[in-house]
Amino acid sequence: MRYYAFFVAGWLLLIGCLGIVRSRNLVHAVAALSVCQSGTYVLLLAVGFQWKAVAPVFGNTLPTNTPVVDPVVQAMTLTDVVVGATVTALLLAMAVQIAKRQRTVDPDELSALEG
Amino acid sequence: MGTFEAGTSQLLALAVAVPILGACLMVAVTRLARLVADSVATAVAVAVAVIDGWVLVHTGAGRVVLWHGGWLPVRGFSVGVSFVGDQFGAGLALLVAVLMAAALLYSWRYFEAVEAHYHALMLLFLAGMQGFALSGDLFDMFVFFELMGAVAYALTAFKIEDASALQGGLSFAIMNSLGAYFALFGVGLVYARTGQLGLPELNRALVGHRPDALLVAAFVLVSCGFLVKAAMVPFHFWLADAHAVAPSSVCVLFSGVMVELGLYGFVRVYLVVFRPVLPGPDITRAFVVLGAITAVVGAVMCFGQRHIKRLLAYSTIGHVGLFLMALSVLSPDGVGGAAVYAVGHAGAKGALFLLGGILLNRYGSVDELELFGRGRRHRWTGVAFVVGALALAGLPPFGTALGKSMAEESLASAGYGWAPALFVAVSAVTGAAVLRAGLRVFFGVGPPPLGSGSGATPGTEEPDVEGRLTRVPLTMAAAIAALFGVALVGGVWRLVPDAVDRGAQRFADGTGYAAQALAHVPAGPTRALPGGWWGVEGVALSLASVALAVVLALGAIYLSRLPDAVRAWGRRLQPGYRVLRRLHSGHIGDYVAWFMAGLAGVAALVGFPLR
Amino acid sequence: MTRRARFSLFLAGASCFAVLLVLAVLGLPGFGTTRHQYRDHAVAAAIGHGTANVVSAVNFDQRGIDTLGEESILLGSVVGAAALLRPARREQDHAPAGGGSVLEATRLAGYVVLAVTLLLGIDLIAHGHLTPGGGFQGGVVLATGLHLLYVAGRYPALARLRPLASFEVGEGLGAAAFAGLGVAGMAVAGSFLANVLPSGSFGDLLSAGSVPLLNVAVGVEVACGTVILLAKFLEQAITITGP
Amino acid sequence: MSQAVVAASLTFVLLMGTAVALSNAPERQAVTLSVLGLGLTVLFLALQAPDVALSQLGVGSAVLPLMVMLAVRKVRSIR
Repeated sequence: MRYYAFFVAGWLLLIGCLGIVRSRNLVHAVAALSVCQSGTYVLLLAVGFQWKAVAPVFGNTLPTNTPVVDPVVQAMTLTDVVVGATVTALLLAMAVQIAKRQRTVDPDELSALEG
Repeated sequence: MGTFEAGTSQLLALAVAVPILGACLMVAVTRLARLVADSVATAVAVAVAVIDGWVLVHTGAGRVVLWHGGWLPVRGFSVGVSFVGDQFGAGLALLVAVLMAAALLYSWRYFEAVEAHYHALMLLFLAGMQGFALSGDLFDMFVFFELMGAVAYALTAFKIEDASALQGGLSFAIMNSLGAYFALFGVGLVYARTGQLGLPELNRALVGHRPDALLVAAFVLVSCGFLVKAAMVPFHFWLADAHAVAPSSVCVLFSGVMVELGLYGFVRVYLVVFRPVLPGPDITRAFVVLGAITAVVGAVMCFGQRHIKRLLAYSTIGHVGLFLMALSVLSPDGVGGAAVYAVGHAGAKGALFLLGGILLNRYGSVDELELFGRGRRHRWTGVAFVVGALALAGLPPFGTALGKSMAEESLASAGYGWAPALFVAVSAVTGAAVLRAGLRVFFGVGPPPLGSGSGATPGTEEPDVEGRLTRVPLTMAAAIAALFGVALVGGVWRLVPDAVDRGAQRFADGTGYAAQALAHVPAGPTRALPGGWWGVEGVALSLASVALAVVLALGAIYLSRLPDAVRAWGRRLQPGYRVLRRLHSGHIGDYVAWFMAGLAGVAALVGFPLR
Repeated sequence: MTRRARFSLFLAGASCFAVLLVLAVLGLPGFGTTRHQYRDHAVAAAIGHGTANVVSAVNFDQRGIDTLGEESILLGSVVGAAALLRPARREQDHAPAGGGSVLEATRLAGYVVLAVTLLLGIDLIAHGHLTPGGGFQGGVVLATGLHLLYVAGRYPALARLRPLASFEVGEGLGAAAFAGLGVAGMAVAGSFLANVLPSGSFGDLLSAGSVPLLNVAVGVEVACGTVILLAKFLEQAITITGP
Repeated sequence: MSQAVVAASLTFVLLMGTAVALSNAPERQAVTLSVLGLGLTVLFLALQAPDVALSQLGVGSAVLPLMVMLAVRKVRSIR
């Protein structure tokens, strides 16, 4: 348990890359890229976690000296989630247009760029 | 800190906020008249240039530091984010703004733009590059890295009728996003160890720290993320695909500054954060080797192209390899040489891309073989193209030549005696490729080439403008002239290399960076470096590479008339070249596989000497 | 490269890199430990400014420049995706006729859920500085809620309720408001993105200075941007046909 | 208890991430991606990050899979 979360994060990062390498469909490659990115979410939140601490949201009842988990990594992850979502949208838009121009989204068959 | 200085520091925020507000205006006011969109966007770029220039002038006392939101550091720590404008950061930001103004001027009125979307994207691109150059926070650098990435992907694929533009955009987007995520992973590792994100705080946290696997991994992840943008071999594959297909005005920024920003980020983070931990000589060795490989691959691939924009893109890879070599010396003269070289290169390469764009918009093609002799009527465009090619090869008094000789000198004195020869060869080969294309297209020199023999990508591409251009508009000519000015400025105005030399000393001083950002400690004095101006040896080497470029270009044009012995020697090189070319497959899976291999390679180069 | 060569190259690189990663992870301070230096400062700073949701305090007050960058990425991606998904020269955009056949019950459920999600979205934005949520989360909920109309089988109704031009205006204005508040901080307190409004009393709706305003700005931008994105993808999937 | 929840959701995310990355059936992509999004949401809740969990719920298990679904649909209609 001491390192498990970090290993999961690293695994997601690498397995996402493998997904892109093996992919036969650009839409799938984009999804695999978002798996890579979820590795960064897991890493950041795992870094900021603390056992027996609560969420860093005091509301108006929680005493302000209660131990909370790290809010900074959560803010970073939030930014990361937004960035990931919007960039993925952009990538999907390109994949759709590629499908229209080349009638395929299989990287093995795309041939507009060589050499 | 006096009020005046505080006022100047706020300008750093405006360098980012003004273009963002401009972009919002472009989006919010739909159906903006074209003339208004053009003039507002150009005015914003000029305003940002003025801001950066003002900051640059006021870096005399060291660095202009801004803590956003007024979160000033207390006892060496702040919860806020800093922007630190030193001569290098502000200077690079200024170069970005000037190039952006030239690019917007070039696309003035003629460029086919969907409403004001193009302008909004360009201004956000400007904001992203400004933020990345000025930021003093690791996570904030990631955010601006992604900002310049996201809009750059959209700009690359902007011509949706063009299959290669879309595919190039997608490869670019996947590789750069992957780089960004790996960099963020590295940021997470550093944060876990130190609990800090600010570059100055990290510097202090890591002083006296022992190098271990965690820090090596973090350094490798962050560097490789940034080096993807800098197109280091083997992370470079996306560059040619993207630069060749993006609109010409966008290429000016891609080749001139975006790629260089990747290098800048890498060196900045090393110098401020990781230098206290990872010993300099090992890093120098690792990245001089990487830079040399990149330079050779870029030059060889460049020479084999017939698609003119693709050819220019590979020449960028070659030059960026040289920049990395010079930067890796980590001494002020190496860093300064790289900077002068990069400014000259940005101007020359930008002008060449725009001249290529004029060809594209006139003939609907950028194919060297197809356009053979067809540019004869446009004598001035042709002359400009040839001059640009020679500038790229290092013709004095262009800044490329001065920067190159400074870089060569620093590498030679750091014990890399072979480096000057490599510099001469790479700049000559890339210059020769451009020169060959220019002579063929604009002057019809040599026998008409036989098409399709080489198997390289032909230069068919959708034009940037609606309808064909019949003459060169004044705005386009002005943009090109401005870029030639940028190429010249480093070599003819002594103030520039001198200021760069002093800036390089500040840039290399990570401890001073932290002290000034966190505790207002004024920067130490800088001294004038010897050899920051034209010397006999430098001029001789520059002229040698220009002469070599001319010989190579003519040799390639008159290949059939060369003696058999030379041609046989050339044929022996063919198989090697063919293998290299086949590796540039346009396949995203290949690119990711190479990325992973490169990551392992860099990790080995950095990690093993520490054992 | 062949698939096999590509796979082997990847595997060789990845396994070497994985070794480094494992060594690196073993040097981490372990999962769930108590030492978080930045956290301690950030929590104190948030309480000082009367912001009960510390994540909002970090996002909008302490590290507001990150969020400005993030909102610019959103703006750029939406504008970029919209530009990339424009109908190409030879394509036609034709709206489908009629409302399609959907069960009355489904339609009713769609409308009910729509009302609930809209309320939820507004609530998330308004209390972003107090409870979990904020401009981004609320904005996404608002935009998705609007698209429940599609589930309810009313693409034409959705198209009517969704004049894209005004959403573009909203998106631009939302992003501009964020940057504008930053500049206002510069004008009033002499520092970009400074929190210039009174902090109020901890835990109240009107507290945390300008954080609620920034939340609203982000909420408007995100809602409008997400609507535009989804609209463009729906257009591609439904109404645009090739030559 | 919380240990078990964290461990279980981590394992679930690991498995679903692997499934998304390695599955070769584009039609099911939207569904598996959405399930991964839900898994991450639960994990973020377990890691005491409700703000992030809410975003992830909206983005990762609704908006993103919807866009993937629409993209897959468009691509298939072309081929």
